Parts: sequence; C-alpha cells; structure tokens
Amino acid sequence: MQPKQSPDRTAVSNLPPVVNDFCITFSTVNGSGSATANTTILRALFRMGIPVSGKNIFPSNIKGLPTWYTIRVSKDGYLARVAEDDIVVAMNATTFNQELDSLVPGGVLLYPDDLPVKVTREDIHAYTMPVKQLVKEADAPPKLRDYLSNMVYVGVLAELLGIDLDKIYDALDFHFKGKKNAIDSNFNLIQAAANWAKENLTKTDRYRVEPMNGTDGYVMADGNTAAALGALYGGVQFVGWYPITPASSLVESMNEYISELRKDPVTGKNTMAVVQAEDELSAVGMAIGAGWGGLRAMTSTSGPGLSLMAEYLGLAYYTEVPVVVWDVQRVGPSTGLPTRTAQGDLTFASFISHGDTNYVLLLPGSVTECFEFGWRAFDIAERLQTPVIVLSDLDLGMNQWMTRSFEYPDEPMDRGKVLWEEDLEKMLEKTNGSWGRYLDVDGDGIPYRTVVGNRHPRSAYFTRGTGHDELGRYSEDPEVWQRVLDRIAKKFETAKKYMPRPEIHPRENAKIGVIAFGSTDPAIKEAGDLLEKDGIPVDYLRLRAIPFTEEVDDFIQRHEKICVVEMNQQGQLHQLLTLAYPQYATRLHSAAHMDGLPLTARWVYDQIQSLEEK
Amino acid sequence: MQPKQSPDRTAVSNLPPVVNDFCITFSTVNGSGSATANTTILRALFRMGIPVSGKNIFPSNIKGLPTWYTIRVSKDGYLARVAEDDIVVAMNATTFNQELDSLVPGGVLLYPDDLPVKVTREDIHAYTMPVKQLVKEADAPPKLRDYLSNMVYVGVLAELLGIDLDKIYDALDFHFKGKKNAIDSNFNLIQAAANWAKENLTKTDRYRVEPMNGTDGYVMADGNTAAALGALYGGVQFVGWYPITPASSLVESMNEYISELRKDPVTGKNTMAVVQAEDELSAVGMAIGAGWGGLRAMTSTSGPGLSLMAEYLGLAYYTEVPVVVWDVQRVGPSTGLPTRTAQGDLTFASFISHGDTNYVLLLPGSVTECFEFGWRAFDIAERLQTPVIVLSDLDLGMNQWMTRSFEYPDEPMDRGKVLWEEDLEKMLEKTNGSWGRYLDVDGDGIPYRTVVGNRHPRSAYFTRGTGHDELGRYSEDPEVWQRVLDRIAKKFETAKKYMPRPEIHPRENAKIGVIAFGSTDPAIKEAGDLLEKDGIPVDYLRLRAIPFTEEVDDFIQRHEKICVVEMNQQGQLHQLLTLAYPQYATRLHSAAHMDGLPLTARWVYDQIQSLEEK
Amino acid sequence: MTSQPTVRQQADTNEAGLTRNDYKGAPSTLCQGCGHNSISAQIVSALYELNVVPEEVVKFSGIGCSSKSPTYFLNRSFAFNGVHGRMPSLALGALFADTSVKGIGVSGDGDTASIGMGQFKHVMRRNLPLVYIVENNGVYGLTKGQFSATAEQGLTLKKQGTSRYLPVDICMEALIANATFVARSFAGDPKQVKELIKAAFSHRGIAVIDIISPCVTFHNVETSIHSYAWGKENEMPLHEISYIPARDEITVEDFEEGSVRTVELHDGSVVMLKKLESDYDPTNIYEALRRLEEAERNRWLLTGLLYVNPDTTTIFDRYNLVDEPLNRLSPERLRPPRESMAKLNALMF
Amino acid sequence: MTSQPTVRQQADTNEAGLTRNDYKGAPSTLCQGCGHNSISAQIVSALYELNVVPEEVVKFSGIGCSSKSPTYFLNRSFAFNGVHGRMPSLALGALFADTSVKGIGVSGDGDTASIGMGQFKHVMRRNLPLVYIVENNGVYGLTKGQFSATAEQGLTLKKQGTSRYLPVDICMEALIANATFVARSFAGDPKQVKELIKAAFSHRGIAVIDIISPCVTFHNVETSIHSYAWGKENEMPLHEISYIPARDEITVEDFEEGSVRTVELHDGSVVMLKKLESDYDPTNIYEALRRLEEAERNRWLLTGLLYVNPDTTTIFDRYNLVDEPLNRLSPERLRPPRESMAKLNALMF
Ligand SMILES: Cc1ncc(C[n+]2csc(CCOP(=O)(O)OP(=O)(O)O)c2C)c(N)n1
Ligand SMILES: Cc1ncc(C[n+]2csc(CCOP(=O)(O)OP(=O)(O)O)c2C)c(N)n1
Ligand code: SF4
Ligand code: SF4
Ligand SMILES: [Mg+2]
Ligand SMILES: [Mg+2]
Repeated sequence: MQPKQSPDRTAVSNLPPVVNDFCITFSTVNGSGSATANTTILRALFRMGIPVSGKNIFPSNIKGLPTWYTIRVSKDGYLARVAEDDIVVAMNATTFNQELDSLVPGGVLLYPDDLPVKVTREDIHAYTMPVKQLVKEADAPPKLRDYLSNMVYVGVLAELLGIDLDKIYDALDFHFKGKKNAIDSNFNLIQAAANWAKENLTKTDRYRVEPMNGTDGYVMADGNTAAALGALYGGVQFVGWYPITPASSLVESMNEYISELRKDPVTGKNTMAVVQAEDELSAVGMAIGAGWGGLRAMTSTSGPGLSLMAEYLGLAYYTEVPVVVWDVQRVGPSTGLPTRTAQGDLTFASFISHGDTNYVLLLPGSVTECFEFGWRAFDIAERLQTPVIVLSDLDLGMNQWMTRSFEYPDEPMDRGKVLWEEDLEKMLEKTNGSWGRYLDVDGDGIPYRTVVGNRHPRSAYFTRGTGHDELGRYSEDPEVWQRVLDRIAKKFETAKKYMPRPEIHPRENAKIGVIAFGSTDPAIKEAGDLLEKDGIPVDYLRLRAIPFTEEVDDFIQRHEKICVVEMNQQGQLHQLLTLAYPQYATRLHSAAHMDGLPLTARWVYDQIQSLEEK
Repeated sequence: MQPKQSPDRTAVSNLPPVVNDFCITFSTVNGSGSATANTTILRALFRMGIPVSGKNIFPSNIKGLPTWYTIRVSKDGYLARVAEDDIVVAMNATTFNQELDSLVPGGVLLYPDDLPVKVTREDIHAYTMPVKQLVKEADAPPKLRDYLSNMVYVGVLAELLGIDLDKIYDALDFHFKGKKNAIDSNFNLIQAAANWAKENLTKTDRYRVEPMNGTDGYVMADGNTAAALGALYGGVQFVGWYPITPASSLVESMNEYISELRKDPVTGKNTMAVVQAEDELSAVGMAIGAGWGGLRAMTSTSGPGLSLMAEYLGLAYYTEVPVVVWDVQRVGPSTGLPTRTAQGDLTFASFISHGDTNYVLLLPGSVTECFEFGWRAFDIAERLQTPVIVLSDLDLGMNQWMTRSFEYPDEPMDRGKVLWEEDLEKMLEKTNGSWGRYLDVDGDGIPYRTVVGNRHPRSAYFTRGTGHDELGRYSEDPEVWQRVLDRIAKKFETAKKYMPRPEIHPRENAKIGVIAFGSTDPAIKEAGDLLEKDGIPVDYLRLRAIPFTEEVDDFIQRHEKICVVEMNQQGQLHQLLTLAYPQYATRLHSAAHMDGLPLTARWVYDQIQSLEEK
Repeated sequence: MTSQPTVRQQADTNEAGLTRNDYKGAPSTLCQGCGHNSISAQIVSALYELNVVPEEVVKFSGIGCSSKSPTYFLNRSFAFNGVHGRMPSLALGALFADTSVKGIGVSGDGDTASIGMGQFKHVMRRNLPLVYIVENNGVYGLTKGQFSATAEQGLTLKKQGTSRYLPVDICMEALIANATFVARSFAGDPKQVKELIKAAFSHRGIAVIDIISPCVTFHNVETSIHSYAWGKENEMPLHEISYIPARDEITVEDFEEGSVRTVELHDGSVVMLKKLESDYDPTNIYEALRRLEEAERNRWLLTGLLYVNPDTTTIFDRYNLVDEPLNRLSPERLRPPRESMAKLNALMF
Repeated sequence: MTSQPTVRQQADTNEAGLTRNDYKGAPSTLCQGCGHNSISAQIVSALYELNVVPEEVVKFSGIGCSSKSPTYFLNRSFAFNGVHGRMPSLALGALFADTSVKGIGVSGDGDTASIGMGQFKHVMRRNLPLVYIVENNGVYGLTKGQFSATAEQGLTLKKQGTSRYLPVDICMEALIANATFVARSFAGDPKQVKELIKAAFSHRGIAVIDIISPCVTFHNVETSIHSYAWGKENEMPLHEISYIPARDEITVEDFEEGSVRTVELHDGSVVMLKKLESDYDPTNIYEALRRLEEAERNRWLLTGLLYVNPDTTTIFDRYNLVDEPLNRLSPERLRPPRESMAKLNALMF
C-alpha cells in the first residue's frame, strides 16, 4: 500500500522548527481504550523533562461518544488549555471536520488511512496511518484490536515528533505495573508504527520535541488522587461518600492506598473506614456523626450532592462539628454538564443551608495543593470546630497535571480543643467545675469539646440543632440564641489566623491586580506573561481560602482596578469580595466565564486588556 | 373571701387615663386552652373598633411550657411588638418574676389568688382574681376546669378595662361557630368574673378602652390563612407539602377552604389536590412535576425544608418549571428556634442549589399581602417559567393581625406562554415549523412551552437537568450551554417588569432612607413617626420583591445614608443590595438583629438615630 | 388464541395508524450490549403492539445509564428526566396534571434502591398509576461501576473490592409496601419483558417491573446474578406469560385443564399465565415473598408476574377530582367567583 | 430462676455502683400521659438493671416529640439530636468513633417511616449495632397531629380528615431489610418494653423495637390501633419475654417441657420466651411476616420478639479495624511515616 502523503510544504518547513511548544489533541470515542495511549505519550514527554499537561474532554456516558484528549507541551511550563491545536490525531470520523477547523495554519493532522473523511484544508500537514494493517500485522487477538489501534498513533507520533521510545517503554512499564506481556504487546506495535513512519512518512511540519530539564521536582498526578493521599496523611479516619462524577475518583483512590498507608503495621488492621452511603444526605450525616465522635471525618461530592447536604451542613455549623467536605465542582445548575469543569458552587457553599451560616472554604489551585489541603483541612476543621468545604473542580481533580512533588506535612496534626478524661479533670479544676461544651473559655470563639467514649462522668453533653446555651442545654431564650450564634460567627474571624494565605505574584509597575482562585491559575499566570510582554504588567493574588485574610485587603487597597477572574456565570468570587469589601466595591471588576472548558490564557488576556483600556 | 387589693395609688390615678394605647401580656402554659381566652379579648377589642394586634410567643413543644400572648392596643394603629408590658395577666408561677420585671411603672398585674408568688414591686397595680372559686361556682365539668380558668381573666379584664361584653359574646359566637352550649358556658363565667370584679375590685390604674372607628375596612387574620386563601383564588391546582412549624397551618387552612372555594359547583368535584408528601424533597418534587405538567403548583415549608429542596429547585430553575415555594421563616440555622420568627433565609433562597442560579423572591409585608402574593405568585411563576420563592415568617404567618380586607384579584390569571394544540399549530405556521421548547421567540428570555396531555404530534419535548439546546436536545456543546444559561439569566431582567413594586413612604426633608421587607413593617413605620417627632424624618422603602426594580435604584440614589433594617444576623438584604448596587455600597448601612422576637419600633429608632449621628 | 386484530391495517402500521418508528427514540448512547438497550426495544414493541398513542404517554426517569433510556424510545412522548433517586415525586405531580395520560418511569437499581429508597417506597403505597421499570444491574453504571444496594453480599469486582452488605430485593420491597403489580424479569428474556410491560400498562395503579439488566462494561461477571451468563443459566420463570388485549376473546379450551391461570386487569385485558413447573398464584403476597426468598437462597433468577391486585383504587380515585384533565381547566373554573370574597372577609375575625 | 446478683450492693445501687437517678434525664416536657414518657422510664429501668455505665452509651435521635426523649433519660450519656429522619447516618458515623460504646436511637414513626424511610432501610442492611426504638403513634405529634406513614388507611382525625394510604409496617420493613433483631411492643405494656430493651442492648447488630406509643393529645381515638384503649384491649403477645443476663444460670427444668424457648445472644445473655397461645419461633422471617400480616388484617396488636439472628457480623466486623477506639489513636498512628512520602512521589507519574 502506497501511503497517502500530505502535499509538499517545503515553503513552510523552511521556517525554524517549533520545539517543545505546541498542543496535540487526540480525538477518539470514549471507552475505546485511547486513555492508555494518550497518557503514555504524556508520561514519555514528562520523562524527557518537558513540561506537559493533559486534559480530557469527555462526554457524560460510558462508551462510544466523541472524546478529546489534549496534551500541551510547553518548554515555558505553561499548563493552561489553549483553544487551538497544533497537532490533531483524528480517530473519529464524526467529529473530523470540527478538528480540522481547530488546527492552526501549518498544523499537523494524523488520521487512519481508512477514515471516511475528506481533508479540505491546504494549509496543514496531513499524514495518514495504516492503522488496520499495522494492527493486523501485530497479530493481536481480535478483541484487543480496537484498543491496540491507539498504539499506532503513539508510534507514528513518536517518530514524527522525536519522542524517545525508551521513555515510552517506561511509561508502559508504569502503566501495566511491570506486566511484561502487556507492556510488550503494546510496545511492539508502537515500535512497528514508529518504524513504519520512519520508512514511509516524509516529515514536512515544524513540530518536534527535545529532551530538557523542565520537570525536576515535579510529579504527574490528578487532584483527586492528591486530595485522597493528602487526607490519608492527614489522618482521615472516616469517610462517608456517594459516587458522583467528578468526585468519585477521590474516594476511590483513597481506597487504593489504604492498605499501603493506613494499615497498622503491627496488627495489619485499618486505622480508618470508608463507607459508601446510600446517598449524599447519608454520606454527610455519617461524616458529621464521625466528626462529632472525634474522628477526622470527611465526604466528597460534586454540585448535586452538595445541594443535598444543605440541611445537614447547617446542623454541623450550628452544633460546631468539624467535618471536611470536598466539592469537586462540575458545571451546574442541576445535573448540568457532569463531565465539564466549573467554579460555580462558591456562593452556594458560602451560605449553604437556611438561616445565617458562613463556611470556611479552602480553594486549592494546583494538584500539590490538593494534597496539602487534603491534610490541612482537618487541622482547620478540628481547630475551628466547623465544617470546612474544599472547592476543587473537574479540571483539577480528574486531569493529569505536572505538579510539584508532594511534601510531607510540615506541621504536626492539630486536633483542636479536645478534652479527654485527664484534660477534662484539669479543666474542671481550673474553672472550678464550670466546664460547658459551648463556653468560650479562651475568648476566641472556640469552645472545648469532649467526645464519645470519654468515661469522665462530667464529659457527656447533649448536642442539638435547636437553640442551646453554653452548657448545651435546650434554650429558647432570645439572648442566649443571639449570644451563641454571635460567638459562632466570631469563629469566622478567628479562622483568619488559621487560613492558608493567598499566593501573591507581583510584577513591577503593575497597576491592575488580578484576584482568582483554583484551577484558573495556569491561564492567569500565562496571561500575565503575555500582558507583560505587551506592556501591561499585572499583579496577581491567588486566593487559597475564605474568609479573606489581611493580604487580600491590602492587595485591593493597592490597586485601583481589580480584575476578578473566575469560571462561572455570575462572578461569584466577585460577589463575595464585594460583600467583604463594600468600600472597594467599585474597584472590583468581574471577568467570569463558564462554558465547561478550562479558561485559556488568551481569554484572560482579553479581559484584562479591555479592563486596562476602560 | 376578702379580695386582696393593690396599695392605694391615688397619686397615680390622678393622672389622665390611658385610653386605647397599651399592651397586655398573658402568661400561661401552652396546651392550657388560653388561646381561646386571648383571641376572644383580641376580637372583642377589634369589634369595638380599636386597632389591635396579637402575638403568640410559644415554646417548641405541645403542652405544659410557658407561653406568652401579647395584645397591643393602639389607637394610632401601631401593630409592632413593644418590649415592655402595661398589663400582665400572670397565670404561670414559674415565669412570674420575669413578667413582674417587664411591667412599666404604673402597670397592672392580674393573677390568681392562689398563685404561690410574691409581688415585690410597689410601683404597679396588682389585682388578684379568685379563679378557682369562680370556676367552682360555675359548676363546670372537672376536665374543663383548667381551660375555663382562662375565662376568669377575660371577665376581670373586661370589667377593669371597659371591654364591651356584647363584643365578647360576638367573639365567642364566632369562635364556637354559633354552638350555643359552648358559647354560654364560657360567657357565663366571663360575666360572673366581670361581676365579681365590679363588686370587689377598686380600679386604681389608668388603663381603659373606648369604642372607636379604627378598624373599618380591616379584618383579623394570620398570614398563613391569607396565603392559603390567596392561592385558592389564584387557582392553585396542586400542593405537595410536608408539615413543619410555622408553615403547616398554611396548607392546613387551605384544606379547610377547599370544599367551599374549589369544588366544581356542578359536579361537586375538586379542581385541585393537596398531597402530603413523605418529606420535603418529595413535596417539592411533586410540585415541580405538577408545575411542569401545566398545573399551578406550590409547596410550603420552613428553613430545614427549604434546605432539603435545594437540589430539586436547581432542576426547576434550569429546566424552567414554574412552581411556587412558600418559606415561612423561623429562626435558623439548623432546627434553631422552630417557634420564633426571623428573616434569615434570604441569601440562601436567592442562591439556592449549586451552580449559577438566581431566584425570584416575593416578600409579603402584611397579611393582606400574603393573600395577594398567594395568587400573584402563580402569575409570576408561570409568566417567567421559573420557581418563585415567597418569604413569609412566623410572625406574619401564625399571628393574628389586623389587616386590610382581602381584595379580589385585580388582574386576570396570567398562565404565561403555554401552547395548546391549536396555539402550537399557529406557532408552527408562524415560525415555519421551527418551534422549540427553549427558543427565545419573543426576545424576553421566556420561551413557549407545551404541557403533558397536549396531543399535537409536535408538542412533546424532553425535559432534562443536563445540558440541552433550544430544542430540548441533550447537548454538551460549550456554546450551547452558555447561550441557554445566559438566556435563563435574562429572565431575571425581564422579571422586573412583573415584580410587585416597592411601597415607598416618603417624609418631608428626609435625608436618611430605610429599606426593609416583610414583617418588620409595623416597627419601621412606628419608628418613623417617633423619629419624625424627634426631628429625624426618614424615607422608607418597603421591598416587595427581588429582583430589585428601578424604584430601588432611584431610592438609593436619592439618599446618602440608607439603613437596611432586617431580622437576621448577617444583614442578608444588605448583602443582596450591596451585590446589586456595588456603586452605592458605602451608602448602605446594615441594621440587623435576630433573637427570635419581632423587632420593636424602639430598636429601629435607635439604629436609625445612631446612623444619623454618624 | 393469539391477538387477533379487529381492524384491518397496513402491514406496518398498528391500529393507532402508527408505525413502529413512531415509537422509537434517539439512537442509544449506552454501551453496546447493555441490558438497558434491549429493554428500550421491548418498550417500543410493547407500545406499538398495544396501539398506544405516544402523546398519551409521559416518560420519567432519575439519573443513571438506565435513567437515560427514555431518550431512546417514544420520541413523541413528553419526558422529564429529573434528579437522582427522586423520580417518583416528579411523576406523581406531573400525572395529576392529566390523569388520562399514562406514565412510564425508568430507573436503575442505584436510582431506586440506594438514593431512591424513600420515594420508591412511598410511591408504592400511594398506588400511583405508573409503570415503574427498574433496570437492575447491581452497580452504578454511569459512575463507573460502584456497588449499588442490590449488589450481592460478597460480590467481588476488580476495581471495587467486595460488597459488604446484604442486597435490597426490589420486588420484596415493592410487595411489602403494598404495590399492586410486582414483576421480575430479565433483559435476556425479551418476550417476557414485553408481555410484562403490556400487562403493566393495563394495570390500574403502580406496576413495578424489576428487570435484571446486565451492565456489560462494569458488572458482567459470569458468576454474578446480574450477568447475562448467569441469567441465561438460572432464569426460572414462574409461568409463561401472555398479554391479551381487552378486545380479544380468550378460548381457554385451547389449553389443558388447570394449565393456565388468567388475571383480568382493570381495562378488561387479561394476563394469561401458563403453568410451568408448578402452579403459581400471583394474588398471594406471602407466596410471592416465600418464592423470592427461596430463589434468593438458591441464587435462581425467579421471573414472572409475582403479584397483582387489579381491583384497588388509585391515588387519583382518592382525590375526587373533576373529570377533565386538571391542566385544561379554564381560569373561570379555577378562581372562585367574585361574590365569595365578601363572605370570606366576613369570616376573617 | 430470677436474676441473682453475684456482687453484694446497696439496696439502691446496681452492680455498676450507680443509683437509678444516675440513669435519669431532665424532666420531660412532653404531654402528660404521652406514651413516649413511659418508654423513657423503661429505658431508665432497663439500663439500671443491666448495670450499664451511662458513659458507655450514646443516644441519638431525629426530630419529633419522640426524638426529644433522649433528653429525658441518661443525662450522663453523650447524645446527638440531629435532623429530621436522618438519625441513622449520624449514629453510624459516631459509633465508628468508639465501637466499645453502645448506641441507642429513638425515633418516631414520622421520623422513621415518612422522611426517614431511606436511612432506616439502609441502616438495617448495614447491621449497625444500635438499639433503634421507634415510638410509633401514627401521627406527627410535634407538628400537631398530621398523619404519618404508619397511620391506618381510613383513620379519621378531627382536624386531619381521613388517611388515604395503606400504612407502613415498620417491623415488616425491618425484616425485609435484613434487620437482625425485630420486635414490636406497646407503651402500655411496660414490662415487655423493658425486657425487650434489655435484650436489644445485648444484641450484636441492629435491634429495632417498634413501640406503639399513643399520642394522647392528637391521636388517642379509642378505635385506633395507636391508642391506649385499643392496645389494652387488643394486645396479643407472642410470648412472655424475660431477659437473663449472661452471668445468671438458667434452670429450664423449672419450666414445663416445651413451654419455653431460649435464644442466646452474642454476649451470653439469654432471651427466654415463655409460650403463650401457640409456640412462636423467632428465627423464621417468613413466619414473622405471616403473623404480622394476619395481625394487621385482624387489627390485633401483635407484640414480642418477632425475629432475631444473634450470629451475624456487624458492620464493624466487616471493616477490619484496629482494636482500640479509633478516636483515641494518636497522630503517630494516623499519619503515615515520613519515609513513605518519597516512595509515593515516585508513584505519581
Ligand atoms: C445527587 C446525585 N448523586 C450522585 C449522582 C451521580 N450518579 C449519576 S448516575 C448514578 C448511579 C446510577 O446507578 P443506577 O441507578 O443503578 O443506574 P445505571 O447507571 O446502573 O443504569 C450516580 C451515583 C448524581 N447524578 N446525583
Ligand atoms: C426537614 C424537616 N421537616 C419537617 C420538620 C417538622 N417536624 C418536626 S417533628 C415532625 C414529625 C414528627 O413525627 P414523629 O417522628 O412521628 O414524632 P412524634 O412527634 O409523633 O413523636 C415534623 C414533620 C422538621 N423538623 N424538619
Ligand atoms: S456502563 Fe453499564 S449500564 Fe451503563 S450503558 Fe454501559 S453497560 Fe449499560
Ligand atoms: S403531642 Fe402527642 S406525641 Fe407529642 S408529647 Fe404530646 S402526646 Fe406525646
Ligand atoms: Mg445500576
Ligand atoms: Mg409520631
């Protein structure tokens, strides 16, 4: 078979090569096994020392619908999504034209030679691959053939771009956990495909990779795994959960690591339990029960589940039970787009449940931070005796990110003000016997608590969501109600002392400040560089928690124009900042956008530029 | 038996009498049947043409705990709570001292002669009543004695204050629905007690009543009954509900009136159904199903129930289903104080459910307005195809208020853009067959809908909480998502056209503006009069709905200082106004207070006065 | 004795004048081989054969692969795909709008037996006229295979480990909750599925069909009660079931004495149950429970019409509603007359 | 054969050295005569007689008059009064904290059978060691007497009209959901209530006691199955039940042959069931269901230990937990060692 070649583009290829700076999209159907192929390429590039990020855009079903996987290769370490593709591997005829459109001029198109499509663009480099033939030659068992097809493009791409086959081998070795058979059958096909490409394709495009030193000190991981591991290091003891995309993999990866990390070395028994509940009302109820019982307790969910937790969270808020809730956000309202990313639960999470409530929110902005907040959330929840909601999102939680290595917790566990038998005895001595569950002994709004199993005859108290006084007794007294609720609100002030501080990225002569949080970080950093090049330096504050700490106050004070960048419709962070800083309300400009896809640096650039012009 | 007399206070009684301007509190235990006695007095006063209001402060249990009922008698028509009492009828020894403290100097204390208490104040007029003896003489059956005790104070008070016994008879007649026996056994005792008082008590205090003309055009009713009736006049067709204090009586009174108001005159069959659900998730689910099916559908609940409705309301918001939710607010968070009043669900209701949502809120400020919004809420919900949340509260909902007579709806029913078979046919002709459930045909953001049972073969569509396009088809397309959600948000703009306008009470030379909503109205109006007397005239805008309409904008623009008065901890209306008017954020001052009791004019006065001084 | 059309029609149109296509939905996006797809196909066939007008059917579902199914049949019917586990309440409200339309709800085992247990139980006792199909695969398909509440205790799945709890039996739950039509079937037995659906459509009240519907992607382990392989081997039908429309005459003489039981449904149609191994009386709840327990102990897949009570009142009967659809009542019939206002105000005291 | 104290103690202290007062709670604020108050009294007695240390008990409840009860017993025990209908999840989480303490939950029929149906069913199948008492009065007491899901169909209450739906039978629900200890009792039969509570405390796993507990204020209609009058007239105990602590010897010889059945519970204590009208075997689920159905049909108040399975594993057994209370583990035992970090990072690829 004579391979179909792309038209000769010598004019283009006279341009200098584009090295380690492009974006590849793989278009496949889900359930076809392309994930292995895609992450193999991602990992091989990472092992070559080249900064990479991978994003999966997948449908809310199991098999047979279009799926895209995008790898950004960036020598400068930019990890954000870009809207256009440099290289497309098109395995799915139904979306072919859409992909064709997304290619930059001079871009590369790779597709199986039997794909019933027509290439209608002249300004790109198109290569076909004899996928069927190569798979056939590999002599694979029929039921594996579809899956193996994907290895063909791995090999062809490796050859075209110059990806190190050794690194590909490493990636497969990792993926198949050293299982020789699996590794070899995949690798052989990749190698065959690479060989075929070497012999049959004339490279006319400019893209290629070269080993570099850009990934030292980094690992590849997704935020959900990181959060799970962080929680395990944080000593989580009880998890109540209910499956929901994109949060499921958080607890699922926890399950995977329990036996390694949380079995008692002596007895081989577990120091924690994960219970799959019948729904989210029950999941959070279990976690609250456990938190009340003195366990480090958590649940993880996404939007619809968070909505179902509203009543119970109000109970935990008012009865002052520490509990950690991970909300891995997806696009809402309602079921919305379950497999797309957003930051749309911020306002709801802040005020969740009827009556006056106010929650401590943690806002991880990287996978490494998911790990950190995985453990730190417990310290904060137990210290403050209040629910802590951690807002991650699908992009952060489910995609593979190049991220700084996880660091062992740099602080000892803070179990907060818990009194065991002897502590209580001492406390009673100190206070002449006047200990009460809700007494503000230290003036910081945080009372002392005893927990289930404490055998001291004075330890027990009655916990109730109805009005209660400092001793936990039922009360309908108006003054008592006000006093207790005001003290609880005071904890939100005290909280500031324990909050992770924002990360501030200043630039010289910056007039505009950007405030943002979470997974939009890479897009904003990249936009910052672009803007600086164009003479618009901006300072950037990445929030890591709410309540806001003094640094935020300060940052806003120092900038006449603040652009609040976020991934939702209403500008929810902008709302919360407006509420916290009404005096600066007019400085705060909202740049909010949500269509289910991660923000691009370009979009951020445009927002800030237009603000600058205002 | 020689009746114990209060010390002679001729000095005091030389002062002019206090006519139709005082406050009586009845202190009893709940479940003792005092409600009949108290409302009898209330009604008799009302029938005498004297403006009155009655407030019940009751515990969250069924029987045997302290309960207070307060009647304010006000020739000027002030209906707000006052913190001090002029007259106390103390039937409960356990709270006696507390009541004694609450009396103004020169106040009146009435209590049974066998109450084991000591009157420690000299500056009041204390009268004892031979309750046991009078009840015994009335020869009542033993199991009725406790209950009848309350009639004794009715009689004594009637005599002391000059309440017309005929009017008391009328009140009993009404209460016992004309049942002669019941009326007489009560009335006879009242009369005996009045006679006893006439013969044995020397009136030394200054308080008395006189007939006047202050109640013409008014009725006595509670907000829940009014809302129920309003809904019946609004053509409500389906109610899904679950009992909860203080909302239960809303649907319960609806049940009482169905047979009178909503039976088909010809067939005697019902034109509506009320289903008691198993919980609030189900209650709102049923209502949403019914609203989707083309019925005027509603549910009613209070805080905890609203929390449970979060997920389902998000569905209704995004699928654009008209449904009305009455939230009769009580004190939260959590179970809180179930029998006390608050305005604490405002922020939560505005943003309920994950993702970007925004609800139309109606804010009734009087019982008559509960009636009005009872019907109008359906017009708005169906017009906008969106959930409408009506925020009432315990004070408004459960207490008897003197309120303007209900007025027959002054507008025809607005069923919104519903297409039946012929309408659809015409629409298809007009649009060349391109009708779709979510197409914005009119440019106001509101699409046309068909409903279940429409037999036109083009009428059906698929409703889903997942991403969908203008034709209702499943879609994960980023642009489609954004477009549809933006159109839905646009309805919030369109909504302004249909919102009840705020009520504005201007005063000459006012510099300060007050913004408030709901049941705080009487306290604010009264405070306005007090302030004006003291040279601080204030303008007052009472919000009746959210989104805010241009009048609000205007009002804020015209005042340098705005005092936002509300009954919650955080200043939630202040928050919403800040979000809507960031440019005026610094003008908005929060005066928020919540302890479970209705606001007093005095408290409002102090807030505004201190703002004036700033 | 087979169904004999009384009206002549074109080969490919039914008595409603519609073709099979008129009952179809959008192309399925579920996995190939998924049990749910075969059930959708049987719904299409059953409704086509029943001559139901699609506009007179409303579809409901919760969330899950199973709950997506309504997209794949009856394009011409209204549908509401709600939130996870709360389909019954949505259906109840919507069906009040026009009690002349027939509801069909499709749910999954997670949607019904895990998160949805409460609403499931309560819609049973209300006897809402609704065909309630549970596509039961023992896992949460859409979230990638976690155990649902119907997973067998001890079942081990590669990614999930071992299920710790005793399973919920949806048919037992329905029976105890006073459901008036309870059946179990198997997606691998399309004929039975279809006949049961037809019978369910004619039932006056709630009709639950718990259909074992293998998830070929996450839970098709051959030793599992929820797999095709196991079902094919171990299905034990209580009887051979056929649905006979009201208009057809039944000639029981065609059958051996005692070999057939019939149950007449509310609309005059008849369910004919041909005796297999032993005679089974589908009007005895405790017999149903006993057989279910026995089957569970032996890991047989007991299928067929477990219980039916054709003669109770539905929720609608208990509300004394006007005859015409509520949602077509004119404003005049909904708003009390102007005169009533003054009378009412007089009562407000 | 009565319980013979092995340790000498003062007349008014039990073997734990505590007086009855140590088991009491705050004064009740429920209505006088409310069934719930008598149940609280029996809880106090049972625990006093069981010599349980109050600090080793945790109380749970939902919302309702019944759910307030934990305030009125065991002042010295921890308690969590949660949200309406969701007590089981709260209890489950809390009991994981220290599996050496014993949980007792008090709920109402509304709290359990209406809003709480889902959590109720699921905590059954998890076999959480918890004494789960339902104070069943057929109404929502605290919200003033609306019908709950256990109200009989056709029951008419003055303010509420007539109940439209068939009632939920809490014992049947528990049985079908694989609860391992299921009993019904009557607040008007204090001795039985007490013995059942004692047995429930010794049971390893979930122990449901559905106690008819009249609401004297809103639902004490003499013809109603939930009233005192009706219960007194129509109670039909399955057996006379006595609880015998592990340390006591039983001399069955004292009894007529065949007149007594015994069930040994996990902790060695024994439930002795003295035969009344007929012999009843409390280890047969279907017999239990049959008797319940028969009783329901005849409107008898069938009481006693309906079912017990003393030998299954609890949820805790299935989690392979360390022996000491989880909530007492030191940070060192909870945080993996520092060395593990590098290894983990190497896996992140
Ligand atoms: C409130 C809520 N929680 C969780 C989810 C995530 N979720 C979607 S489908 C599903 C389970 C579906 O299982 P099942 O009903 O058995 O359907 P199947 O996919 O197996 O057919 C879950 C947990 C959700 N959509 N909403
Ligand atoms: C979410 C929620 N809905 C409704 C209520 C109101 N409510 C309080 S108690 C109760 C019913 C209690 O009935 P039951 O459990 O039978 O207890 P009882 O009072 O009869 O003992 C209800 C509906 C509530 N507290 N929370
Ligand atoms: S994942 Fe399972 S249940 Fe879902 S479509 Fe695929 S086979 Fe069916
Ligand atoms: S209302 Fe009924 S349930 Fe509640 S305390 Fe009174 S008698 Fe008991
Ligand atoms: Mg399933
Ligand atoms: Mg009850």
